[in-house]
Amino acid sequence: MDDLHMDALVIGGGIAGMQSALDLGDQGFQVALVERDPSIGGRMITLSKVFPTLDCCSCITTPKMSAVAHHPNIHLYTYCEIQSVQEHGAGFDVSILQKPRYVDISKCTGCRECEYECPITVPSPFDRNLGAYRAIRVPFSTAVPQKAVLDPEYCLWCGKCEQKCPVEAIDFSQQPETFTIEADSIIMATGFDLTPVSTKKEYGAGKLHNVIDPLMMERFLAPTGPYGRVLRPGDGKEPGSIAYVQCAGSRDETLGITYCSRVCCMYAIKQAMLLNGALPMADITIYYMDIRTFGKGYEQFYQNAKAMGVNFVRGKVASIREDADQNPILKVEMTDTGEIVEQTFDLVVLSQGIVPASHPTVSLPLGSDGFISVPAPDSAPCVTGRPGIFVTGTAAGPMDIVDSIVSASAAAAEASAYIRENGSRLEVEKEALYA
Amino acid sequence: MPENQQPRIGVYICHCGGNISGAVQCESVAKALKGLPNVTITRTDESMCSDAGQSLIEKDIQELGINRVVVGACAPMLHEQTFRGAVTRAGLNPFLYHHVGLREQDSWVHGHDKTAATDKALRLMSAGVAKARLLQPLDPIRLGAEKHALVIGGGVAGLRAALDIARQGLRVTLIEKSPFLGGRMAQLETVFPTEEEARALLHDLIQKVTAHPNVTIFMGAEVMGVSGYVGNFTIQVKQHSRGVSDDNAEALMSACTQEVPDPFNYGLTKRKVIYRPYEGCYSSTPAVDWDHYDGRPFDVNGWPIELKDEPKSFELNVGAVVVATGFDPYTPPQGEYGFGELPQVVTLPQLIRHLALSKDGKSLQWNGRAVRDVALIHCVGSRQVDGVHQPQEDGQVNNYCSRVCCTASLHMTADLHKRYPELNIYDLHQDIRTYGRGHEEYYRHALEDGVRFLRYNGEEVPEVSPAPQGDSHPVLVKVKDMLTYGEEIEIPVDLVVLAVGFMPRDLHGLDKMLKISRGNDRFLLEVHPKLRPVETAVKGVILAGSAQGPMNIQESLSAASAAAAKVASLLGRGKVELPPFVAAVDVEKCNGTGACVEACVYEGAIALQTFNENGEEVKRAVITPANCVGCGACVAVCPNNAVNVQGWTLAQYEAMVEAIGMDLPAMTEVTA
Amino acid sequence: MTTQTLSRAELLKQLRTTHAESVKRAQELLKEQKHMQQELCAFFREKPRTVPEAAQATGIPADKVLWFVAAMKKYGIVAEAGMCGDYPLYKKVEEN
Amino acid sequence: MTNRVDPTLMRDFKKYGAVGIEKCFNCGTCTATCSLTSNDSQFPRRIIRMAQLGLRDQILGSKEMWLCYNCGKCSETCPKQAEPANIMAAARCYAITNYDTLGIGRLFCRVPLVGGLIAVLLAIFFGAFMYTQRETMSTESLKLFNFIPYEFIHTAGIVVMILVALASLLAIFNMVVRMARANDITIKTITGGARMNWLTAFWDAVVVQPLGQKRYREECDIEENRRVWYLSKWFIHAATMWGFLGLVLATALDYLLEIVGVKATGAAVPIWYPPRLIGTLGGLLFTYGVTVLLVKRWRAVDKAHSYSRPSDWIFLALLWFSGITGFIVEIALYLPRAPIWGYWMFLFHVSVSMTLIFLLPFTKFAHSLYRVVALYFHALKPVPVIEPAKAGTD
Repeated sequence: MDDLHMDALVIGGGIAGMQSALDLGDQGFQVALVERDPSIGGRMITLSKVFPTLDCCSCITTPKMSAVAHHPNIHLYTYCEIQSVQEHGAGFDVSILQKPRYVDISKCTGCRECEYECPITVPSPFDRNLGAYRAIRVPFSTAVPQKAVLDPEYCLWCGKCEQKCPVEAIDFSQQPETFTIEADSIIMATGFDLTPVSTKKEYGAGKLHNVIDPLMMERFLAPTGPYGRVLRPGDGKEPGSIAYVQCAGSRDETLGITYCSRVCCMYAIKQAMLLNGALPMADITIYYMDIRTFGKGYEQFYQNAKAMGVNFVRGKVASIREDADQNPILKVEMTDTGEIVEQTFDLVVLSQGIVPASHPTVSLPLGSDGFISVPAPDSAPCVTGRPGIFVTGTAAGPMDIVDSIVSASAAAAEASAYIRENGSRLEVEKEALYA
Repeated sequence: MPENQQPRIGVYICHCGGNISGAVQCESVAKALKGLPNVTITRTDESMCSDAGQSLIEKDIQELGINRVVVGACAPMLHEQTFRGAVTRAGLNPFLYHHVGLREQDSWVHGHDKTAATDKALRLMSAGVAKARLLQPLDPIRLGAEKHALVIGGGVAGLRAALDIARQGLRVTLIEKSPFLGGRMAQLETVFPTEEEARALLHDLIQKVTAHPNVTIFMGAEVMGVSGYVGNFTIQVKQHSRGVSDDNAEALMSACTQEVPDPFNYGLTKRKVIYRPYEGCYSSTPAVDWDHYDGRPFDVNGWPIELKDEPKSFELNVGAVVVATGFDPYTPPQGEYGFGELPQVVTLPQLIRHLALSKDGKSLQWNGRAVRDVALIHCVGSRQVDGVHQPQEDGQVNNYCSRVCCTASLHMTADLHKRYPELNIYDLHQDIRTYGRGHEEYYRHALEDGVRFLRYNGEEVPEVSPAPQGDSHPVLVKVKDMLTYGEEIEIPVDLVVLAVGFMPRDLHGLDKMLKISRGNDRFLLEVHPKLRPVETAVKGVILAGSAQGPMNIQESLSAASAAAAKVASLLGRGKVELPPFVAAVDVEKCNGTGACVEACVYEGAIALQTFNENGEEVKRAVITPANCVGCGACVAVCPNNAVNVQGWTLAQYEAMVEAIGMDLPAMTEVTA
Repeated sequence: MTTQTLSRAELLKQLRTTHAESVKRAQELLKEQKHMQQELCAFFREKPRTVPEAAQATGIPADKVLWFVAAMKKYGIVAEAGMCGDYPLYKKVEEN
Repeated sequence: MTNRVDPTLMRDFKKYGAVGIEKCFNCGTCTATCSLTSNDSQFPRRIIRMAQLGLRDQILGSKEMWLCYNCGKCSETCPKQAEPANIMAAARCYAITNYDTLGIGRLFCRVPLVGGLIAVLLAIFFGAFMYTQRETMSTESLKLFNFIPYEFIHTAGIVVMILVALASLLAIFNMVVRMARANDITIKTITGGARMNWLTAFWDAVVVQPLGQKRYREECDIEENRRVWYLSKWFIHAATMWGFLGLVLATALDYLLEIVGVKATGAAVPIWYPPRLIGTLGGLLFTYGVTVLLVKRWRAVDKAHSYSRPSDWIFLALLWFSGITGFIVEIALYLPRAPIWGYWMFLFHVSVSMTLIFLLPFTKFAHSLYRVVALYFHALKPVPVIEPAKAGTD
């Protein structure tokens, strides 16, 4: 194992966590990056293309993932859960659980022979469960580390993978292991989940076949997606008409989520533009209350989408039901005219918002919105209520990728200053950082 | 060294997640390239820049003895460095790598014609291969870096950047053009979403900055010239005199009678030409407004005292520059929504100052009248539409969203409601964009405070006109309200507030001096919003805050801290590496014509030096790599072809041109 | 370490016992998948067919068919073979 | 028509109990959720919007608020929890106040204490007035009309009816004028315009909707309407209304039989005797309906009943007392021995019922008038001119 004293420990290997780790590593600090999933990349690696530049998402994410993996100062711990965080002097003792992969990653080459051999097909959360992989698999094609992992929930323990593995990397004897990292500072980059719609019965409570969440659409639009093209999940039809329901889970007191999720307008517009390319004949309608394209270049992006023929209708969708062919039917008041319409679509995307991801056991004061509290946003936007612990990205409230990346660098700046001012390293060592 | 062996070229074509493969038949191109001389292997991949893709290249270098690598992918600006890194990891010289921009140069522009796109890809790639054959190992230029950064701008972003750089153990010099620190934030009263006093936060920050031993501050100073490169910039600074000292300031101030409109209050009040913008400002010593001072002496106890600006000029050597020059609020042209014509029309920043100045009073007073009804119009100077709004000087309209005004407006209505509960407020917007954490709460409060929201269509903006004689109010606002089914609504008001947007600032040549560019919106441009969001295309020049685009205080702070992190990574080790793509002279061919020296526009990049050659004094061109930018002006004028830009030699160009023009046998097969 | 002393077979057996519940679930799932694969492969071998056609012929709900077809496509068991109206056609990939 | 904003109306509206009106951000969920709204008559958002901007004439000229049956679905789904159903109820209150030019309606909606007091005083007045005419209280059997002569009650009732009719006509006239103005209907458009479906509209406005509760029954797609019929929302309302009409009909029949000399008022009849049967059934339905309504309001069972303004309580109380006292009298009548309290209860019953009727145009009761008028306007459409089919269509 590595030297288990770190200058900083970053929790979460999404884009924000990776950027914070890279910025700290580039300055010469020793950083541990702890990720719950078997691969880093977070939500961003599952996206298709990103607004407003329409760069393919992996073009931005994979090089950062690679940089993290190869960085001499970054120590990567994937498939690990934080167990506890205890103050220890000026720093913290962080207890971490390494979940068993049942694969020896020092041997695994990521050849995927085991995956091809495994008899059981299971839903892949990377594809929002609409795609499939096997009980033992490399999580996705650009995963870092590019190593197999076995899912004990679905494993038959038949041992076929072990026989097939050319490098004898399968290790059924692995057990969960706990280890401790001493860190001078912690950066929380724990990310987000989608706002749940299971309680929104007007929108079918997640039970309608052709009503999907936006991350599913990201997968359909990605070239590596489950179908390799855009099809609706109910019956595999190529949709000819697609609707976006904005604020499906944000700004809605009936769901208890009153805030704006900040990203939904832009991702809906982006997906509409990408759909326009993928399905040139499709009609795309976005139902909204306010279009919030506030960032740099975003308003022009919105205007371009309008010019491309994406239909924008003001009105919050009141209800969605489905007809006998499982086509979703929306009911909405078009508030510009007052007209009440019922419109049938092939596919409906609920523009669900952002709620905080379930947190590891780091006890931190939370805001009334459930995200980690930032007591002084207008003087220290990355500083939490607990000294030495910083927050970045969507762990501190809804944020798009651009803002997350800037905030990640800012958190790195805060953390590095904190390490210099309070860290346990000797003065000499601190100077040596820059030697 | 494998570089000296026969070239063994590895060619890789990236699908770029469909961006390239959507238009280019990557596999066919790869197949066709396989037949070219020296090409050992060709491969395609979904995403070459991913870890798996990079590993593929590394493996080929190690296992197949590849010693030249060509990747066809996105623009070199994005991932050339990524692949150089991969090549280095495999033990190869990073400059034995060539990057072909198949996305920007081909698939994105020829998406409609797949055959032609494939043909072009093949030509571009074979040109890359032709160049790769002639690649030679190069060494980056390694230079010492000043562990000292310059921050330009003393607003909240500049202050924060300076503090954070200083906290990383680097020296910082902060220069501010005005004689006082604080920038736009000092003009605010409270800030959203915490409702803290803006100045209390600001002064806390100023206190930390001024107290930090690593920080030096020059107020009343501006940049006059920039030379050098990352790690070693030389900055010429001119600092104006303050004009007064703590000893004589009070006497001079009371003797001063000349008054000018106070820009701190957006012209709502007047101030003397010896001034402090507000009580408690930093520095507390007043300063003379040299731009407006008429030069007449002051009468102090019977003695005439004449003040003179005696600017000091000096040079700073810094390793990096942070540009935190901020923004200007948009000033509506005469007549836009009655601005400048009707006395009842003000901008939001003006109203903020007005409220700050009129602390007491039961009712809001404006223009000598109690205000009962207020209309607030959003998107003034933002989200403008061609043909509807008056263009700026460059002929463009401000088609961007200014991001801050929605919440700032509703922050204002909350304040107005709190102070004057009887006030009727009408909010005319296109979309309410309270996007940030805690911002939607302002919208909720505004609704609950009884603010009436009306929604106009960007192409049919509200009309502000004087009310007809005998009307109850002086001004009439008419709007086609989309929330009332497009009916025209008439609002009689006493005051119209224009929520003006952010304007990019005229930097008086600073951007030119630093060679940084502006985007379509005229704000300073970053390299890439996600890969390098606070860096400019000029290495070592970094952006912080609203010089880059509209931002609120919180976002400016984040951007400033991010800038500090970049400066720390750049200068922390005290050395920088520059790319080796600079001119190199072949002394064998040079006969000292000096044409190259004449053609060079970069100071100290090329010079003639006298050598003793076989007892004969000869002049030969000599390059100072650190000052050369590799523009190639010298290459073009040299009669002997004695100069070349390393990594982009004439021979390489010729090989590329030839390859592009050639019809490969495989080409017809591929594109048929 | 105790595990080292166990033979490979013993280790797997032990794992099957400790995970008895999930193994049972997985076995049922596998059975269902085998059945599904058999039926769908047979159907797609005849000629290229769409997902709704397969659903109708096999009585498996269309969304489930689509999910499994996507999986089979990923592992090279079926492949797309053009479109029929708005629906892609799938055919069985014949092994050599 | 210019629409000039009036900032006072929203504040005014809040006094009628529109608690959430300022919260509304006009997303349109309420309107799209409502199963009764249509493109010819949009609500609740239209009403809310008019109130927010202070477009008084448009509100008072709107028929939409009367098409709402207060099912509460809009309030349940409102993303801002602005209580649109309640705002609609407030709008009706506001309209009742404004259509009544006598200013009495205003008291019930705006100064409920005074309103309530008026109701009580009026009941006392009627009671005292009739008590002055009292005769004997027979103890062997309950001879109500020997206690207070029915002629006197009839005459008093008729006077009350005439007064009520006059006040109602005046209010309806007000409403019609405003509605005509807001909808651009003039004498000319009526006489010179397209032929209108006067009779069908009348049928729809009087019989199909109010009596048949067609839309409430069939279109209000709410949870409660899917319950067993006797608990469904529409049935409770219908029971109250049918019960009330039954009671009125029974009284009228009784009077008619007296006039034509078939049966003297007060003469004992068996239970199956038509007027009595109608009266008993009506009373049962009525008491059931009103009691359930009271319980719902008391428990605030759903969004539609979570906000009760005093005028709701005054109206329900008047209904309930008149219903329940009638029943008690009925019971007293069939007790083996005539109880003395039966007479007092009878007096109470007559006074409360008279108060209820007398206050019809001023209390929430007025909705029964305005809804019919609004429904009429809503149903009124030009009769399509059927042109003889041309040969060979394109």
